[in-house]
Amino acid sequence: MNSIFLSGSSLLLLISLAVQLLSVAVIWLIKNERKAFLAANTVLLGGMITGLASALLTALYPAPSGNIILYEWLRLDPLGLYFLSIIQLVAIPTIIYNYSYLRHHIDKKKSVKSFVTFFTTLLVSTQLLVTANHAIFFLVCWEIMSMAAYLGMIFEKEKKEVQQGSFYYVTVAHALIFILYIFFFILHEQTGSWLFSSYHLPFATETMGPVLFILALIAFGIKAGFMPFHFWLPRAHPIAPTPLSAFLSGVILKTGIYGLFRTFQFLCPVPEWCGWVVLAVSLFSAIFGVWYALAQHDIKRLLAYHSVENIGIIGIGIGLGFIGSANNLPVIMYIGFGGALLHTLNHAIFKTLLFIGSGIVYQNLGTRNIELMGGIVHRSRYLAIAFLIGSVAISGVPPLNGFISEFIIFTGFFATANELKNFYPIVMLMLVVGLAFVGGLAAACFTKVNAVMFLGSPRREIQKFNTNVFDYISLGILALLCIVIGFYPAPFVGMVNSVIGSSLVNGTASAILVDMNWMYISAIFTTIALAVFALYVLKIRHEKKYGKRVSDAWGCGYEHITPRMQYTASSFADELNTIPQSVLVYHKKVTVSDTAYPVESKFESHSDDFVDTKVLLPLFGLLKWLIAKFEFLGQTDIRYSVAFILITIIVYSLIAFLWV
Amino acid sequence: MENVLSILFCLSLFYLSVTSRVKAYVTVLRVQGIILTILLVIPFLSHFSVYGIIIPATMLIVKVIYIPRYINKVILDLDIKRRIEPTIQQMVFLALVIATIVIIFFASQLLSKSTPLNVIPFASGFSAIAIGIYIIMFRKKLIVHVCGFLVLENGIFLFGTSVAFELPMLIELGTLLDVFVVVFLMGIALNRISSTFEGFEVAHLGRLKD
Amino acid sequence: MIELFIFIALPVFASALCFAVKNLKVQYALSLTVAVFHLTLSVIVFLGVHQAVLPGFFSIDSLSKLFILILSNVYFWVVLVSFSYLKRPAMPKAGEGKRYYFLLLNFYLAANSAAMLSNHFGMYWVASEATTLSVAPLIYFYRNEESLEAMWKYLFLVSIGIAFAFMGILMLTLSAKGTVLEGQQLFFWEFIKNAKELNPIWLKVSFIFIFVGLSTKIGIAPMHSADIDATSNAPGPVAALMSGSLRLTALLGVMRIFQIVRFTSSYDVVRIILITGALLSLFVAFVYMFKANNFQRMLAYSSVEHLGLITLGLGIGGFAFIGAMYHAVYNSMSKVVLFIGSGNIHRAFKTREMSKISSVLNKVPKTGWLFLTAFFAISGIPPFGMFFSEIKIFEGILFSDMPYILAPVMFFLLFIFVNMGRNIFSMLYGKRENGEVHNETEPFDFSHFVSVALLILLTAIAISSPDILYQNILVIAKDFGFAL
Amino acid sequence: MGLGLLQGIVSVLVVLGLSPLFAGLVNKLKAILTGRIGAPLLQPYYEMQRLFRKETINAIGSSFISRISPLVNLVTMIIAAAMLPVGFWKPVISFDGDIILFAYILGLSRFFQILAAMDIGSSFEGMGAAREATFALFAEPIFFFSFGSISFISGYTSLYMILHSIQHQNISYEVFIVICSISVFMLAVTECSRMPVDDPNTHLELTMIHEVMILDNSGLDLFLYQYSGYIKLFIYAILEISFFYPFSGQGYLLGIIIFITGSLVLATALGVVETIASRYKMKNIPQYLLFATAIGILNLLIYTFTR
Repeated sequence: MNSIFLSGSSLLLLISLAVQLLSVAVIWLIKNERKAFLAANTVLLGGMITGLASALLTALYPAPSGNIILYEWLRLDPLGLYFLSIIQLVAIPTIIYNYSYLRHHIDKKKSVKSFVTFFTTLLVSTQLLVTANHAIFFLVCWEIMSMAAYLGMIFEKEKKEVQQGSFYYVTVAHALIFILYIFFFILHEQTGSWLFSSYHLPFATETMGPVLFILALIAFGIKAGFMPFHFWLPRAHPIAPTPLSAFLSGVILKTGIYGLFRTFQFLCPVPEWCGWVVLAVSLFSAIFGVWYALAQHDIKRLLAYHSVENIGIIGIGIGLGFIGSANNLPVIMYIGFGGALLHTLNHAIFKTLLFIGSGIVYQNLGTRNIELMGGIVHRSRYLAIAFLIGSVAISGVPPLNGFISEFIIFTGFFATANELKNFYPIVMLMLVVGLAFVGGLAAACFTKVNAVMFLGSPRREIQKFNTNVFDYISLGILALLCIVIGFYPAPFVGMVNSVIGSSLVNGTASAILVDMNWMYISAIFTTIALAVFALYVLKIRHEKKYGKRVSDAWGCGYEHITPRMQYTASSFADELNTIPQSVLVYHKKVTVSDTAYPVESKFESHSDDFVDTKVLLPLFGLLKWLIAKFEFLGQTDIRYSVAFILITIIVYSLIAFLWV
Repeated sequence: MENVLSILFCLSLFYLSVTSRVKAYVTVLRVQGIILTILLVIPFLSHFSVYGIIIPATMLIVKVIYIPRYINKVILDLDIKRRIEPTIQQMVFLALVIATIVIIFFASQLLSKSTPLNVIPFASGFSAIAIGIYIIMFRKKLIVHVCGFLVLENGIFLFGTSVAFELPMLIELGTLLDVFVVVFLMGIALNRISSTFEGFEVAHLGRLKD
Repeated sequence: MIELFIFIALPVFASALCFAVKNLKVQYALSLTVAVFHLTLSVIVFLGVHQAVLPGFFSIDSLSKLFILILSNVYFWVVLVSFSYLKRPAMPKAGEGKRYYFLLLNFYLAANSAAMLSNHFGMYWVASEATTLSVAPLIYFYRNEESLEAMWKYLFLVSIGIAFAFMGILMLTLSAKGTVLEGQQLFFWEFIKNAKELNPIWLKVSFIFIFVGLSTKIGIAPMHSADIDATSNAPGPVAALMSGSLRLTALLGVMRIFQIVRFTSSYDVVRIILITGALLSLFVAFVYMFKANNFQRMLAYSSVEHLGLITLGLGIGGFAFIGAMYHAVYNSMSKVVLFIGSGNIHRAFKTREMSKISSVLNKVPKTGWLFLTAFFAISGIPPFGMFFSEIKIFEGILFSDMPYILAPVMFFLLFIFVNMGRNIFSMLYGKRENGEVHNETEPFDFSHFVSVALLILLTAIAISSPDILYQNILVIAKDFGFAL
Repeated sequence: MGLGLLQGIVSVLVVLGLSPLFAGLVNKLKAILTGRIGAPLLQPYYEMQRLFRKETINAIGSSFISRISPLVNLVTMIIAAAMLPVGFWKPVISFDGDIILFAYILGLSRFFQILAAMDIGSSFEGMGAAREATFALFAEPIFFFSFGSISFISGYTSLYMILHSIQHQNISYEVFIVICSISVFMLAVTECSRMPVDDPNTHLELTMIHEVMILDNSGLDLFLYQYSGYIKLFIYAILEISFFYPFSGQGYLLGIIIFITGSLVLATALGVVETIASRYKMKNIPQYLLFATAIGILNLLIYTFTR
């Protein structure tokens, strides 16, 4: 009976899940679409908040029975709890945003019942996934999660791109669960148990170790979107409805990371090559993910590629941790895993923020192509500010949360180099420069996005731009989180530290993360903020005194500049994209007037995904070609069927009698 | 005695493979039915029993009298053209048949070394099955397909007698009944087909493509 | 004796009565009562409350226990849904077909029960041929060209196949020459008991003949075509009956002979043959799904796929065998739901071509959602049963002596799932031809009730995984010599 | 501690106060080298004073970004300055890993400057912004290579400690210092938009990088931009100089002397370069930067093969 002990908080968690599921019932029971939706969404929100509360409670007061609940099916260990709270934290603003997003659809007489159903299923299954302790249960949650995401994704199924993208997504999702089957079968076969809590197969002693590791890396790598397996992301995320794509990019990818951490738990200590593999893949993903992003004009596609980049950064942290565990250096494990975990949280926050922001823009302008945007800041300043905050955070620029996690990872490089001398410093220095380079690229990309979307003057006439309070609430929550983690990282780092200490480094405590002079950083950032504010006040004074006015910008001969004169996203990023042209599959088309009389000149560029266009599509074509060769098997002429009987009997007899 | 009858059976098969008239098929079926009946009767000549005679009697009724007449009736009703339309020349077909029969005889010769079995009825039954399949494979007319199926059935019976194998009478009758019903249903289906498709060749059965 | 009466004689009487009584309602009531009796008895027998002893050529072992339960379960639901289906048939011309519908259904039940309960090869043969005969006219229910052609092909090809199976049986007797079994009756257990003495050559040959012959009925490639035609042109309930129980009946014959072979030296070769057939079926389904256009045909192919999986489980043995048994159970139920749904869709759209069907969810929402759910059930998405049975099969394959089989199997299943999904979604969603999408309401009738009930049952069995079922399957596995 | 803090604050003030002077010094020397008398040393002060008194003009269609960007620029520069050991005094801000913060703080200012430039919505600023982004991207590795390598050798990750730990007895350090100083010099030239990367006093929009970004700013904004530009130049100068303290940690007086002489020398060097070198084509600038990076990599090779 001890195994079904329910600590109060975990009971609360179960209740919250039940409440969330209740919303499905609500939406189907109430007839009036609008009322039903409002009620259901509120119920969902309530359940989610309860869930978050319960998660935090469980984190603060862990239950004596090790939080094994429900016949060891569910377990609330610190790692799972951490991811659980990330999910709930991000889900809350998303649900709030639903109020405004889905209302548009209801106004357009479009039924949202099914979408809400699938969205709720997705949320619940994801929460169960990270708390699952039973492998089969884990798989069930995983599959339900993928399918619910798929069903939600085809909300606007009339569109062609939606069908294509969802097709990609579901194929990949189904393929990877097959890999997961094998992974867990082997684990089950080795340990004779289905329970996560009883999986401890030290890599070295395990003959199956490498196989398990590779399987996990592929399966979870696909889910997380590491570089060779990222191809489904930029197709799937743009087409999903905004709340879903936000949740997909913010959280669902993280389930892959969660899986990697679990795998490490099962196999630790891992040999060093695992670390190197992860590092290489991650650095590759980070650099080229952001570089692809730089070449995109579809804002959601761009953000999807940025997810690849950030997953890469997280992966770098994990790789560092692996190396640490291989050399038995808890310090490095702390720093690496700490950076990874914290960046997971941060990325979840600012990526959701950015997706919701871009979703609002998409709703109003009806396009995702940033080349047609601009000047939105004059329509809705708060949206612009929120998006700016998100961009600063995602480019890892101080003083926001993105910087904190990248800072930890940087420190990790230096620490590794100092701990393990000989050739490590060079590699680490390469990584340092690589990560710095990624940061630079990200900054370039997001200055581009911000400037082209929000600043300047509109490139296409904006008829209406209306936002409502729910948008601002959800954006506000997320932006606030970015700021808080940025300015006051200490508690969050402490949380991460405790997670690692209790569930990843089996006991060896180290305070390296905690005493990293976070107070210094908070102080500096606060100073920056205060100083800017003070100066701003002074500036206002100064303007009062010496006057200020508005006038045309310097037109270099034209009496005033037109919106078409603005720098476009293509031209902004062109110089950078031409460098890895072949990898990005970066095409540009320049038409300049070479006659004496200037005619219209054009410059346009776009980039396809390498894996997608150069590898997968050809392979798929080949498959189709092969299959066409075998269609005779489907014929229905009776004479052939009879002939088949005879032939089959002969063939089988040959097998039976000539088999050696 | 058995062997002689089996050889006769084989001859009927040869005849099948050269003839090009539908009627001939029916006649051959009759002949085969008679042969089978005699084969069934033989064991009971020595020790006579009422039960033993039932099966040959049913055989006689079903295979010799009823089915051929039924087929004839179908042919007349639908006035099927007398010629079977083969899809390959008769000579090729004959060659094929001969080759098959030869192979089968050799094969059964080999097999008879491992288990005691009287080769000739066995082999001729077997070849009847093969040729029934051939007839279905290389003829266009559905009625001919039915005949091919019946030849196959006869082959199986001969085969059964050759392996000296007695089923309980109930089941024996059941098998016969089944065959009978199958043919009956096929006849009905043919009627339908001829009324629906204005013709009854495989060519007409091409709707179920996908 | 009484069991025999209820299982076989009662349906026969019922069919006779149906011949006499012309009123459809009375026929319906009659068949329903028969079905209820049948179901109750088979449940009782399955639960072991009552040890059944059958005379003559019949007997009950754990395998037939399970299969007859599946049969009567499927049959019950099908009969239940039949009336509402007959009331509003998809095709106007079906009037003539209605008259014989219940008659044939009852006769089918009798024949199928006989086949499942028989412990004698000859009996089995007669009974299973009888099932073919009873189903063939049902396929011709709609009285149109397609169904006629389908019926012809089914009747013809399956009869030939059965004939080959008969050859196989004869060869089994040959294999018994020179053993204690010579001249004995063809009882299964006799053969299983002294399988060792049987002559391996003839045993192998007879297995091949029986397997290939019955494949026409099971729908194992490449003998699947007639079966596909029949299933794809039969009315919904009949199709459900065929994929739910008829194919299993044929599979039973293969399993019987396999059970004999299991204990001989020929086992290794024979399982290679089984696995070849299974993989071939998966491959055929995989190929078809890329160009599927007729949705009922697609479902028929999915039956081919799943029977292939079950056969694969048989061939691999061990843990996969248990998975296969579970798969048989789950497959029968989800197939019923799917085919009932497809029947409704056919009725609503008057066509089976997916290119002509769209936005089912708007036209017949209840059916649409149930169809979607059933699709997920059939393609092994949790929490439905197929997920668990497939997992068992996969694990069995992975830890069998030929794990590499898993790769093609997973590949095929993946693309079958994806393509089926794509087609079904293009059917369920999307705009109508005239562009506008307006939601219509659909009355909640028997078919929906049945589907919901079956889906719930499916999930319940999967999640609770009743111990009695597991024990029974374990016993079957032991009979097949797969000690776990 | 109190003393240390005092020193730090003093050094920040020194930077703030003297940076225009340094700029003036560079210009003066340049003028002399090119045989002109040139503007007086204190010219930058005069200009700033003039600008301070002018009214602020914002371009039509510009948003709050272009209002706060100059402030952010100045603040970040001050913070960066507060991390530097001027005259070898302990800076205000110094903790493990502050080189990362240093680099990223500069990144913050760049981020806002680019945004502000794009905010105007004119193609010139856009051009400048794009160039700035691109070149900055290539400039970043230079910093990390040079300082990262030293930090790996010294084992410290704080600017002050790194520079503090340089011992000139160790020969490998000598080589290091030389190489690092070269690459940092090139970095400084890039970041502070001097010749040969950028020409501070051309006024053809198409050829400018940094100047064109602030083309439409005036009055206070321009004042702030220029001031932070001066500070930036001086910061890099200090970085450069602080390689050359002969022996660590003793004698503030000596430190100050070296500081002053060092800045003189550096100013001359800059002047010389600006006189003899001519501006590169835009296309060639990445090569130039990669060259600087390559020097940084050289560091590593030496580091590995001397051990």
